[in-house]
Amino acid sequence: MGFEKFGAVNFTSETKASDFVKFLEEGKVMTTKCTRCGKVYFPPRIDCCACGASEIEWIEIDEPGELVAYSTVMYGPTGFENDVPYTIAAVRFPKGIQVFGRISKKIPTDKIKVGMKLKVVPIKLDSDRVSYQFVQP
Amino acid sequence: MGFEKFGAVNFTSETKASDFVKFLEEGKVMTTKCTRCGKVYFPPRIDCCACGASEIEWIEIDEPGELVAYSTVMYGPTGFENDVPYTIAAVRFPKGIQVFGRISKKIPTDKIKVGMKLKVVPIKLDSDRVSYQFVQP
Amino acid sequence: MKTDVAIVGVGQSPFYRKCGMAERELCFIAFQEAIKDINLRPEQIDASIVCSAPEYDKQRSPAAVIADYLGIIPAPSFNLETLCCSSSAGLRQAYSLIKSGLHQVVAVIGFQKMSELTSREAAERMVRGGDVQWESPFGLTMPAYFAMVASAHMAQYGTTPEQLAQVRVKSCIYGEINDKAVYRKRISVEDVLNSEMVTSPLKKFDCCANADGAAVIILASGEIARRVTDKPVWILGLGASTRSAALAGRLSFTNIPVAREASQAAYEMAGIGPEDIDVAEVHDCFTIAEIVAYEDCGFAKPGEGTRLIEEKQTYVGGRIPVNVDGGLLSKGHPIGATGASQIRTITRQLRGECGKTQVEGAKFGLIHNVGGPGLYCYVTILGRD
Amino acid sequence: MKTDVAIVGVGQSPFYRKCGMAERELCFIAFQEAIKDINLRPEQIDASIVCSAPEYDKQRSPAAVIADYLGIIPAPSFNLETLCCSSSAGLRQAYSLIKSGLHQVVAVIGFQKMSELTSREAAERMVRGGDVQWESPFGLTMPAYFAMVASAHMAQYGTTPEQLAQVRVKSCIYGEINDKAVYRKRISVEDVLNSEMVTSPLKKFDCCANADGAAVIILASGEIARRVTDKPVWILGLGASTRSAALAGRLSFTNIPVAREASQAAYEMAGIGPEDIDVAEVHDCFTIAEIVAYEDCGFAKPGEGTRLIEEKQTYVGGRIPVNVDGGLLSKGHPIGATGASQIRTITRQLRGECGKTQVEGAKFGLIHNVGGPGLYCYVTILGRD
Ligand SMILES: [Zn+2]
Ligand SMILES: [Zn+2]
Repeated sequence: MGFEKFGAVNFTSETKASDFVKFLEEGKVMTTKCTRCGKVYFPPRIDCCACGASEIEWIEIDEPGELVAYSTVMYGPTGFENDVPYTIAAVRFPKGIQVFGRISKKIPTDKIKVGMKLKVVPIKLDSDRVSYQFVQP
Repeated sequence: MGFEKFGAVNFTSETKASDFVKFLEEGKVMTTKCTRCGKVYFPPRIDCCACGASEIEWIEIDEPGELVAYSTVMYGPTGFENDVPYTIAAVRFPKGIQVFGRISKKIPTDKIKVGMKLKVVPIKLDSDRVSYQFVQP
Repeated sequence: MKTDVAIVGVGQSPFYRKCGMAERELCFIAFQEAIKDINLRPEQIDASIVCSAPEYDKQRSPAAVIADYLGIIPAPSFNLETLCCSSSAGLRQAYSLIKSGLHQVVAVIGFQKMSELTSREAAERMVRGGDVQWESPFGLTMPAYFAMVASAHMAQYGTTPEQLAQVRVKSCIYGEINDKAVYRKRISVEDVLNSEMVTSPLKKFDCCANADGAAVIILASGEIARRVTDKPVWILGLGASTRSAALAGRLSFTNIPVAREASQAAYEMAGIGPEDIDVAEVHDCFTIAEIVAYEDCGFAKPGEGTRLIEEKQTYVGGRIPVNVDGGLLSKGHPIGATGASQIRTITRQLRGECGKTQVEGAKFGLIHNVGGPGLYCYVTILGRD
Repeated sequence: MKTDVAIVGVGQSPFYRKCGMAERELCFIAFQEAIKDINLRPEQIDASIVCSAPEYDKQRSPAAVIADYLGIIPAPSFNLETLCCSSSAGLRQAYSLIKSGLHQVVAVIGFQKMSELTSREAAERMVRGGDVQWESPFGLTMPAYFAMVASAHMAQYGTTPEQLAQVRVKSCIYGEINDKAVYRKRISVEDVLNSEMVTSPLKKFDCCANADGAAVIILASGEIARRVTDKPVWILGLGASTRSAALAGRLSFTNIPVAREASQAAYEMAGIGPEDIDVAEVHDCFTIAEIVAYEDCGFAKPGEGTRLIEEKQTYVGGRIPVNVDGGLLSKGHPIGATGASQIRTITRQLRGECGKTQVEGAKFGLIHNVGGPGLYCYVTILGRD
């Protein structure tokens, strides 16, 4: 429970990784690291497929990363029709963490370039919902 | 087109066999026979898998048949909640035709027996919809 | 053994009314149990088959998501569906992938999380497991399909509601001691007969319940199997059959035609007969389904399945113990996971790991798993060295 | 040929914007074409695999309904799904069913009827082909996934919108003369560049359209193949790979990692290389996808795919003709039918039946078929005697 508050439209409410949403509410974008073998994951997960353990610690993604790929969506799917245009992106952070999300609408589209530095921060959406987005460091 | 008027709740609107509904509206329960190889089908279909032809004629199911199996449903699925109880049944007719449908609510449940004679007749439902049901001959 | 494909690992999550986790997390539990006792790393699994009935969940195309979560990518994976027997069908495909030489170690992952839907929504999905064009408009439900079989069996053979109830009583005796089952209480024949009518002649306790759960089977070529486990369980027979979704095409209502065809094919491939089977799991989605399964699998003649349960021949210690893990009736029925859970039980029986419910000396076991109201049946025969 | 499984029959319905018939009727058209030229009765088909992406239609569990309509029951059947490459995955399973000895003649039936949904509803389904937990909440669309690849390819290699447009121009030249294609008009580079932006940098004409359609492939063991057809087409290579649905796990955005892995596996199994391929079908769901496919299949080095299209090397008469049936861009993309349609085209090329688009003397052909935004890829290599 708790995960249903993630994102503008949510398709799934139950996951053992729902603390992710609690941390967003506290102002932090966190992910998980296996305490047995040290493997770092994004998206966060409670179960480590590298060593089979289910003991993790949460670590913050607070360093800047680099934009790998992006697109500005002009035609949104059901539930997102009134949200366009928005820019989705993949950003690579240190420790092998790669995050998929949206770039802040405050960054003009013509300033977005592959290779630019971005950091990831929580945002509050309507009706108590939360998510994260990429902003300039 | 036309098939969307079949049944109390309909899940599919397009089929080459939609004349079935037109015949119901005309008061007849019809099915198909391959004009090339003579195979008789129920449910009706325009394509013959026995010989590969797609030329059929419509024949009427007007003789009485025999009840093979039935159940009185007390708990209806979505869309049928207010329709219960109703009795579904399989009835075997001559020429190898077996029809699945509902037994008329006019036949008391305790009079329904495997082996009893039934015939199949069209019925009109709410808002111009049509179907068929089993009644006593 | 005249085959060279073996089951080397089996696992199952508990079956839950509501699991409260994501599907991928549910599968992880079953997968960890399946690999924990064997000398195999996840990356040695060179293909996987993810078995589930879509539409119970929001995730389209679960295969990639789940294979990734289990750490078994980039090996090929796909989703396979034959409704309630999806993971038995998965086992047959996994066998062919190994036997053909394309792969050496294959994981069959069955799961279903049914708790996201209300039970009426689930019933709506179920009705669309029949023919949406010709049957669903009548408000057919899955229990009603099997109730029709009960009506025909009662009319032809004099089968009684009490005999059906005895199936549930047996189920509950074994379900009570299965710590992965959803339903863990004993009940009496009277409890069943006094329960609410769902769809005549089937009452509430004649029916299994929806559940959330996952089960995993790992198969390997004979050579690898002997290296990674001391107790390989060999795949001897794989029978399968498909019939029309429309009841109008149904040849018989006193049995499940696909089940008879699939079991004959499985016996033929295995070169053994029903009399050789020491322990079986059959698809008891409803009490009547177990009676009819006795007949379709050849454990009883047509019409005589009720005698087996009356004489307690399908209890542990009887002639042919059936569903001594509680069956679907007590374990619950998470569609895609059900077949793999049945296969897990028989594998553990053949390995001698079943404690209080162990069938002594069991050498050959059979799994009978039906999809929908008799659209598909997969019958699997397993044996040990 | 070092294999003993052959394609003996191929068929395809026209691809439609709206077919106006039931799915089973759509499949019947393709099936009749597949069996009409061969000396085989439907009842000799001893298994079938029904390939589609669920949720585009109301019928749950389409395998039984469709197998029944085609007259190929009670042979075993099941539904298989790997999104857009479902029927290529089906071909690989059919091969293993025959090669393993379980079956002798298997039908792979791919279909999708997408017209029952509005295009926004279809886009909603598509977004759930990614990871519903971590991606769908951002409003991702299938074009956007491939647009991200385009952005990375442009940044790294200087690929231009004009070069992408050239892919569509080629597609339309061949689509115009394919009487089963949905889109049958020639267009210019300017038409593409002037079309509406869908998701930067992809414009409307960079994208393929939803469609209704079915395609069927019939496979047989070598012995039967030689008996029923004069022109068996042999299955030489079958490569497959699966990767995380979450883009967060994506290793590279300038290519499709699963495609590179699957093509390498297919070449290895076939014992030939990209230089041996005479004609290919690649998964051009978007123009960028075709460029990247040239590279992932080894027809061009990374970053040099654009040169192939600029030099018209992928036209008939060029070094490696690609999608000379119009591809997904002109034919349309009925998810489950797409792979089987590609396989049909290559089979007909190897049989020398392609008229104006025939690649003279074609001996080896390749099919590259991607599922979703790179979750799955199946690469198939075919050859003639
Ligand atoms: Zn670990
Ligand atoms: Zn005919």
